[in-house]
Formats: sequence, structure tokens, C-alpha cells
Amino acid sequence: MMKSFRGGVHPLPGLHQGKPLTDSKPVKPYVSEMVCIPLNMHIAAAPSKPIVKKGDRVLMGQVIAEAVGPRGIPVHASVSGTVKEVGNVQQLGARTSPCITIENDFQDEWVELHGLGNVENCDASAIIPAIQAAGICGMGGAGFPTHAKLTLPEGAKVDTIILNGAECETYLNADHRLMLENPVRVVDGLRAAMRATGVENGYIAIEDNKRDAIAAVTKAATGRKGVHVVTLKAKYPQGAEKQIIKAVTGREVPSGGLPMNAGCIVMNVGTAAAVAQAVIDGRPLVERITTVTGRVREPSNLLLRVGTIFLDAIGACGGYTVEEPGKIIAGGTMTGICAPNETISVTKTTGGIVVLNKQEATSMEESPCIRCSRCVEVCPMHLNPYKLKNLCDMNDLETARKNNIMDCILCSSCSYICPSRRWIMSSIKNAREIIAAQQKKGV
Amino acid sequence: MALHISTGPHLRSRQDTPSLMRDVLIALCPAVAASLYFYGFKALWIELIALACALLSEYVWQRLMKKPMRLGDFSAAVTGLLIGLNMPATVPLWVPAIGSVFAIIIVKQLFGGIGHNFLNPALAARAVLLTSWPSYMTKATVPLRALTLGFYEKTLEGVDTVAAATPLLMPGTDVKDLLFGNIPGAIGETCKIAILLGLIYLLIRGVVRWQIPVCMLGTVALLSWILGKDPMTAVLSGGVLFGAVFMATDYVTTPMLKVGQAIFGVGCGLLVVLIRNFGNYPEGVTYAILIMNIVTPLLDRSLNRKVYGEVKQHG
Amino acid sequence: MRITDVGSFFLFMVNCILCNNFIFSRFLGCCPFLGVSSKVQTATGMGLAVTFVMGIASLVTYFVNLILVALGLEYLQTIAFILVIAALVQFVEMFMKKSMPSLYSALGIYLPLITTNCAVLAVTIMNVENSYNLFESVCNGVFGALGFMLAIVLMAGVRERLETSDIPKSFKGFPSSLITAGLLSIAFMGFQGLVK
Amino acid sequence: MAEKSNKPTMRGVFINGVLNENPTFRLVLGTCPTLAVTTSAINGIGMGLAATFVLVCSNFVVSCVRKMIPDKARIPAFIVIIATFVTIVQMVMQAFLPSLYDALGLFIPLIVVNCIILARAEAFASKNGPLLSAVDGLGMGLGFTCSITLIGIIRELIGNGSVFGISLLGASYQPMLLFVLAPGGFITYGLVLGIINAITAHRQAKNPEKEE
Repeated sequence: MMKSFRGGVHPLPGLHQGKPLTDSKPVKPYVSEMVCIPLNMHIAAAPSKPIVKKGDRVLMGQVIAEAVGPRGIPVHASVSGTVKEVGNVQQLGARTSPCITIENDFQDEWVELHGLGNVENCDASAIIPAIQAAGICGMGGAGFPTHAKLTLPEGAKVDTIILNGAECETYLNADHRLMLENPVRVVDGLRAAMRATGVENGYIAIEDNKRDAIAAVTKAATGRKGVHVVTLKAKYPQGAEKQIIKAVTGREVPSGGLPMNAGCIVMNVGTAAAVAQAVIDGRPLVERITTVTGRVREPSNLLLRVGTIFLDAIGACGGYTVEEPGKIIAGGTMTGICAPNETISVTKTTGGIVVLNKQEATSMEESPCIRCSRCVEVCPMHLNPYKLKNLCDMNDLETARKNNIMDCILCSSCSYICPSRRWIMSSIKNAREIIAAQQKKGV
Repeated sequence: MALHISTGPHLRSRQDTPSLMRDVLIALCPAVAASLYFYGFKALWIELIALACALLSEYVWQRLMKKPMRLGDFSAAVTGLLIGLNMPATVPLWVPAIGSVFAIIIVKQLFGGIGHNFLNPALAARAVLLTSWPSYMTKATVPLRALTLGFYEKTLEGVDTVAAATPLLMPGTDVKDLLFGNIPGAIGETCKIAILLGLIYLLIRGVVRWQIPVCMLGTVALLSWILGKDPMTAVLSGGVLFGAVFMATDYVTTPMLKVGQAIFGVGCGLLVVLIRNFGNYPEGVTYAILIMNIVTPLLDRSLNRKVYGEVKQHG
Repeated sequence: MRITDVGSFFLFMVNCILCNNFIFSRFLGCCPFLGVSSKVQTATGMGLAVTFVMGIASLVTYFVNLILVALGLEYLQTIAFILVIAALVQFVEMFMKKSMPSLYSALGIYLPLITTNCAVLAVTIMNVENSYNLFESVCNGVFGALGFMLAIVLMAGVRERLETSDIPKSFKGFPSSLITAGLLSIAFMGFQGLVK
Repeated sequence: MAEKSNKPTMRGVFINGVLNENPTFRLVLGTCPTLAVTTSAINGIGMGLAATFVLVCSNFVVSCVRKMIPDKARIPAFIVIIATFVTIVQMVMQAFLPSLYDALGLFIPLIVVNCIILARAEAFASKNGPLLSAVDGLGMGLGFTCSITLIGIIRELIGNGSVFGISLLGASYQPMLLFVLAPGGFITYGLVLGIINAITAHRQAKNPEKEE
């Protein structure tokens, strides 16, 4: 039976979500001459502290910046070579980020690795430290440190771990290819997480537009304790934490709460694979699969070293098909973030690079709301986006708060479907930032 | 090189306001064709005049008030055409012209243009014309063309016009005549087959949802049956079907939530039966929908749905 | 129109609330209608307060009128009625403040405004002109006020919606409210003739 | 504006009432009669003059007795004064203008609660001398009369093709009945009000220094 949630959209039906460009392309590795590794690829903790300096020779997998605080994670060299620069570089977002630039010597000389061995037999209490040491954070997009997610607070009742293989974002196939090509590792990762937290039920939830991946994972999961594969209806945002919990377990995360409050932990399948590598081989997270697609000559799924420059990755796909790109998006077209330039780096969370041409990139002009009620129909949180947008425009944030603006998951379904091309999600996002700032001031 | 920067979504749905309005215009095509078939060039003139006046009013207003030009969203065209289709064939041409100007200027633009009018402009205009020149608006012609091809001119001369207070319930009209439109009424509303074609198109294209038309027609049928009338005739006579498909489904003036839309439909149906059977007007559709239009803000205000994760917070 | 049985009672009610609506067909009480209709909540409060006062005013003036007629002082009707209404509003306000503080906090602020609501004086005069008996007078007052309330609440709903609208500058405020009222009244014409 | 200059002159007060603070178009007071009786121009004039009479008299009397009335009993006292004059008007009209009296009907006694009159008594007459108050009443009254006659003319012309009962638009004119019905009242008033606002705004934009 296909599981789902209420609301949502089927984005870009004419292009089949942009997926066919790369869904049958096997992952191919690509290594660039230079990597620029940001030290703030994770959220919820301070950026890692660099422990190498310019001119140092580093080995692959060597810690180059160490974790700050209990939630922090270390950053490892993704190539072997010489440190060229330790300093701030423009990355995604408004401010620059601390980065370490390493020139690749193409030796791929690894540091010595110490794995725990088989996920089923290893010491369960050693799993979480191993995950932290490997520098793993959520690879689906947010980048929450995985060891922190798996470290449950006193009294938390968690009985389910869901691996998110929905990949509902447009254009991206990174998770799809991973599940297809390396299903055993995904299942291993889930088992490791289950053993580390003592949870009995593990689900791997995959949208029904990835039949081959479902088959592969089901095969890999056969005979593994407590592991179930769930087929989800292909719909956006099926892979959003709250929606996937609803679809898989029928439970709802309480307003303002965490998945934990619904007894669930949700992890991306990519993260699970990284966990498996960290536990079995002791291998840190230094590379990930990224779909490079859109207006590039050969859209592909690349296995990229963390810190690869976007332009190099695009170059590996034959370059642009247009003279000048209009937009380069880190992520899919629904929630992806616009790259300010072509020289930012692939991080642990970059699932895709989508290039749009000028015409696609030009912002559409807002026209008045015609009250078509489509935004209300699609909102996966069952809010009234049109009302929130009006309240934001009128700057009535108090009423907006009463109308559950803080429950919005910023999935942009409303903006996507709006025939008047209104920037509903943007307005809501801005208003929430103001409200959050006010609340902080209040405290 | 300057890259564009914005928040998501970076690509949008293909369906935009002009395409939705264009779909409504396409859905009206069968009704227009039927009106031409039954009433000939007179129908064409009425429709063109109404259309032209609506577009012109919109243009002049946006020009004078220095507002962004929005003729391209086709909403004025939809209003104009709807007004035209709601006229009886005998009407003098200045009547639809005044209707269009009133609809666009007073009902729509004075409140801020598209999306801000709280009444359906075409219906408000029809109500105004109905009150102002009742004799022109209620004089309905029996289209004889379906029976005796080519003699519709004669009916226009007034020989066979039925200055009927109740063009709805002509005795002896069978369902076939009702379906094909061989009954008196406004030029666009008589041929039910054409309107149903339009409805099917709108539903397939996802332009309208089924709630409002189905609830409205269902209520009319049910209540008429309770009152001892033939439900089939009640639904197929007069402007009920046209109203339910093209007027009551207007986005701007109907509720946002599905529940609200269902209540809206039921309310329309109830009022139609009420006004038809007990009121001053032979045809209650116009007023029924207008009244529900003004209830819409209250429906939107009072109806809430359960937000994800809301209940368990307290539990 | 008179009340003789249950059926005529319902017709009387429909007539007062829908067909001969105080605002939309009789133009009575337009000032508060335009002034207190920007929010649904306040409009509801105003409507309830008016219903309350109009019911009592109809009741009291019925007896006042009996006294005037007995004394042959019918020409003092206007003066007498307006004084009774003014006093009544004061009295209701004081009474409410003391014994029904919760109701007072909800409706209190609207009470002083009601003295100059012409609908109240009008309904008392209409009762006399139509020589309604006591029951009919009170019904006329209460249902008329409910019609007023319906109108003002609908109006407030529409105006709340129009808050975000891009209304031309010269038409903001009263002009657009008046035209809104005009359009509402067009819709209300549909109810005409429901009671013959 | 009257409040601005320390010593209001008669002419200033009068002009103020007719134009600058026109009760109908500027202060938007007395909306009920404005809407209800303006189905024809003659009704407008009749209503306007009746209200003017009451305004002048009540302003005069209120101003005369203003120092005798204790502050607490102010409003009831004003109402009694106003109601007295309204009753006089009512009886005079009934006797000499029965047809107009019938046309205006309920709205003659309702002059009592016309907010213009109470507002002027409260805002002007209770603070100024008798003569000045009477002039204020006259100005306000004539301002009111002119405005509702204007609305009456428009409604009668469009809705009936005539002005003051004289057919102007010819027999072939098809009157737009809506304008003499209830919705027409609201819409005409709203449109005229909006257009006057627009004209004022336009003028102010042209010569901004003249207004101050």
C-alpha cells in the first residue's frame, strides 16, 4: 500500500520533476585539482576550529578542523595534498565562511582508519562516537550533526527510525542512485543507528517513482532485523520530516516539537550510508553523491569530494549549454538555495547543483491574489498561506503568529502553485525571521 | 556575470492567472456557439458589445489611474463575455454595454481590481440591469430555430416573445428541449449540453473544483423534489446550471476552504429554491450567488481546519 | 402586516430581517452601520447591543404611547420617545455595569452610541404608526435589530477583506464603504417579495 | 478652519459650514436622511430646509442657554431643545406641505437624531455666542441642503430622467431605476463623495500653499 500525507504538489509535471535527466546515470567519481572545504557545513553548533596551517601537507581523511562543543563535528581533508589557504571565502548565504583550501596531489593517500567491523556485532556504545569522529551531519540538506540526533535525551521515548529515501525535490537523483547502487550500505547504516539508539523499528521510505531503488533496497533489507521498506506516493514534500513521519507512522509531530516527540528519528539515506562507512571502516565523510543537472551538457550524478568547487563540478558535466547561466541552485528547484557565484563549494549537504538559464531565472512579477485556494489545498501543514501572506504584507505579525506561521515548514509548495506568482513562502520566511528576532530580544 | 538570487521555488507551476482565465473563456465557447446557433447575429452583437465594453472600461481605468495594465490576464474578458451570455436576445445593445461598464468600474476596479472585488462583477451587473430595466431583462425569446430552422428573426420582432414572468416553468417542455436549449432564457444559459461541455473542460483542466457546482445543483434538485417539483426540470431550467458552472465557481468571490465551498454551494442552492418559489423574481440564481458572495468573507473567517500537529500539543 | 399565528410570525420575522432590512431598504441606522463596521467582532457587539436596546425600547415606548394617547398629548411623541430612549440607554448601561459586568464589558462601549442610532427612534415611531400591539412591537424591535445586526456583520466581513485591497486613494474610507453598502443592498434585493 | 482662527467671523463660519466642513461630504454626518430621502431633488431640498430650520433654531437656543445648563445634563437638554423644534417643523409641514410630509415620512421626526444637529450643538453652539451659532447653523444647514439636493438631482436625473419633476432627458430615455432604489442611494453618495475627494486632492496637489 502506498503511504502519503494530505496536501502537497506534483512539481514540474511536464518535466517529470526534472528527474529523467539523470535518473538512469550511474554515479561516476570526479576529483578536482583543488578543494575548498567550508568549516560550517553543519548547523546547531559553532564552525569547526582549523588545526592546520598554510603549507601543511595533509592526508586524505585527516582531521583539519576539530569539533567545537558537544554537538560539533570535525572536518576532514577530502584529498591528500598541501594546504593553500586558511581563511574566509564566500559561500552560500550572506556572510563568508571559514574555509580550508587544499591543493590536490592526486595521491589519495589515506590516514590510517580504524573501523568497528560488522554493524550487527560491534560494540553498540561505540557507534555514536564513531559517527561523531567521522564528521557526519544530515546529508539531506539541513546538516544537523548526526551523532547529536542519535543521542537521545533522558526520558525520550523513540521507537522508530525512518530513513528518508523519498527524494521529493525536483531534479535530484543522488539518493536514488545511492539506494540503487549501494543498498546494503544504506541498510547497514540504518541498523547501526537502530543499535546505537536501541530502537526496534526501522523503515526505509522511498517514493514510488523509484521502483528500481525500492526493489534493490527490499532485497538488501531481507533478513535484517526490524528493517521495513515503505513505498510512498511520489509527491512533494513527501521527504519533509513531518510529512514522512505522518506518511509512515500516521503520527503527527506536535506543533513546535521535534520528530522525537512523535517517537521518531528521521535520517537521510545518504547519511545512513555515511554512518555505515564510519562504523564498518572508520571512514570519515569526505565525499558525497551530487546530481549536477539542468542547463549542463551532460547532466550526471557525480561522486564529489567535499569542497569541490561548483564550476569544476559543472565542468565535469561538459559545462553550460547556455552562454551564461541565469541561476545556479544548490539543491533542487523547490527549496534549493541560490549560489551567489560559481566558485562556492560542494558541502556535505549539497545533494544537487541545478543550472537554470536566464529566462527560467528571471523572477516572475507578482500579481494580486485571485483567491484560487490552491495554496490552501497544497499546504502540507494545513495552514492558510494566502492569509499568512496578507498578514505579512500588512506587517501584522502577531495575528500571523496566531495563524500558526511558525508551523510553516517553508516547503514553497504554495509559491510554486500560485497562479498569481506570489512570493508567499518568501514573505512567510522573512516574517518568521523578524518574529524569531523579536522573541530572542524578548528573552 | 550576475547570477539571479531568490528564495525558492525557482521554477513555478505552468498554470498562471491568464491561463486560468483563458481556460474559462475556452469553456464558454460551446455556450457561445449555442447562442449563435439559436439567436444568430443578434447574440454575436450582444456578446461582442459586452466584451468590448468590459475590455475598454478596464483599459481606460487602468490608464487613467496609472495602474499596471492587466488586460492580459483576461479577467475582464471573462466578465464581459459572461454579461453578454446572460442577456436575453431581445435586449437593446446599450443594456449589456452599461452592464459591462458597471461591472468593471464600480464592482471591480473601485475596490482595487482583480482579486479584490467581493461580488462577482458579471452577476452584480446582471442584478443592476434586472432592477433597472426589468422589462428588457425578463423578456425572453423562445428560440424556434431548433424546430423551424431559419425563422429566429421572427421571434426577435416580438411576435413570439414570451414576456414571461416565469420563463422557467413553461408547461410541456420536455427534458430534451431543456437539454438542447429550445426554451426561453438568456442567450448563453439555455443550452445545457454546451454548459456541461464547459464544466467537463474546466474540471479536466483543474480550473474549478467539483464542490460548488455539485453542492449547488444537488441542493436545488433535493429541495425541489421535497417541494413536490420535478428535480430534473428545476436543475435544467433557467440559469441554475450556467450559474453553478461559471458564476458560483468564480475564485475571487467564493470561500477558500473546501468545506466553505461546499457550504457556499448548498447556500446558493437553498436560496435559489427559496427565491424561485417564494420571491419576487422568477429566477433566483443571480441573487442567490450574490448573497452567498457577501457571506463568503464570514465563511472564510469562521471556518478553520486542523493544522498539522495542532491537537497533540495539548494532549 | 400582523402576527396572528405561527406562520405569520415567521413571515413577520423574515420580513423584518431580510426583506425590509433596516439598513439596506430603509436606510435606518446608517451612521453606526458605516462607523462601527470595520471589524467583525465590534460589529457583532454593536449588533447585540442594538438588539437589546431596541427590544426594550419597543416595549417601554408602547406603554409611553398609551399614556400619551390617554392624556391626548400625541404631538409630544417625538420628544417623549427620544427622552425615553436616552434615559433607557443610560439606565441599561448602569444596570448592566452593576449586575452583568461581563455583558457590560462586551457591549458597554456601544451603548452611548445607540442614543443617536436613528433606527431605535424609528422603530418606536413605526410601532405606533402601524398600531402594533405589544407583542408585535417587541418583535418588530428585536427582528428589526437582528436585521441591522445581520447587515452590519456582513458589512464588517466584507470590509475586513477589503482591508488589504488596493482601493483608489480618493475612495478609501467612506466612499468605498458606501459603495460596498450599495452592492450589499443590490444582493439583498433578492429577498424582495419573499413576504407578500 | 474655524478652530484655527481665534476670532471666527460670521462670513468665515458660514463659508466653513457650506464648503470646508460640509456636513455631508466632509464630515459625513447625517447619512440616513441623505440616503433615504434623496430619491428626488425636491425631497432633498425639503429635507435640507427642514433640517436647516432646526439647526438654526436649536443652535441659537442652545447658545442662549448654554451657561445655565449643568454639564451633566447637557446632552438630554440639547435633545429636548432639538426635539421641540423638530415637532414644530413636523406640525407645520403636516399642515402646509402635506405631500412633502408624506414623501419624507418617518425621516422628519428622525431629524432629532440627525447627528449633524447634535454635533453642532455640542461642538459649536455650546462654546459660541447666539448669533454666531445661528450663522453656523445656517451655514451647516445650507451645506447639508445643497449636498443632498445635489444627490437628489443626480438620482432623479438618472433614475427618472427628470429634475424637480421636469422631464429633461426626453421620452426616449430609459430611466435606470436602480438609482431611485436603495442601492442607488448608497452608490450615488459613495461616487459623489469619492469624486469630490479626488477633485480636492487634485486641487491640493496643484497649489498646495493655497490650502494652508
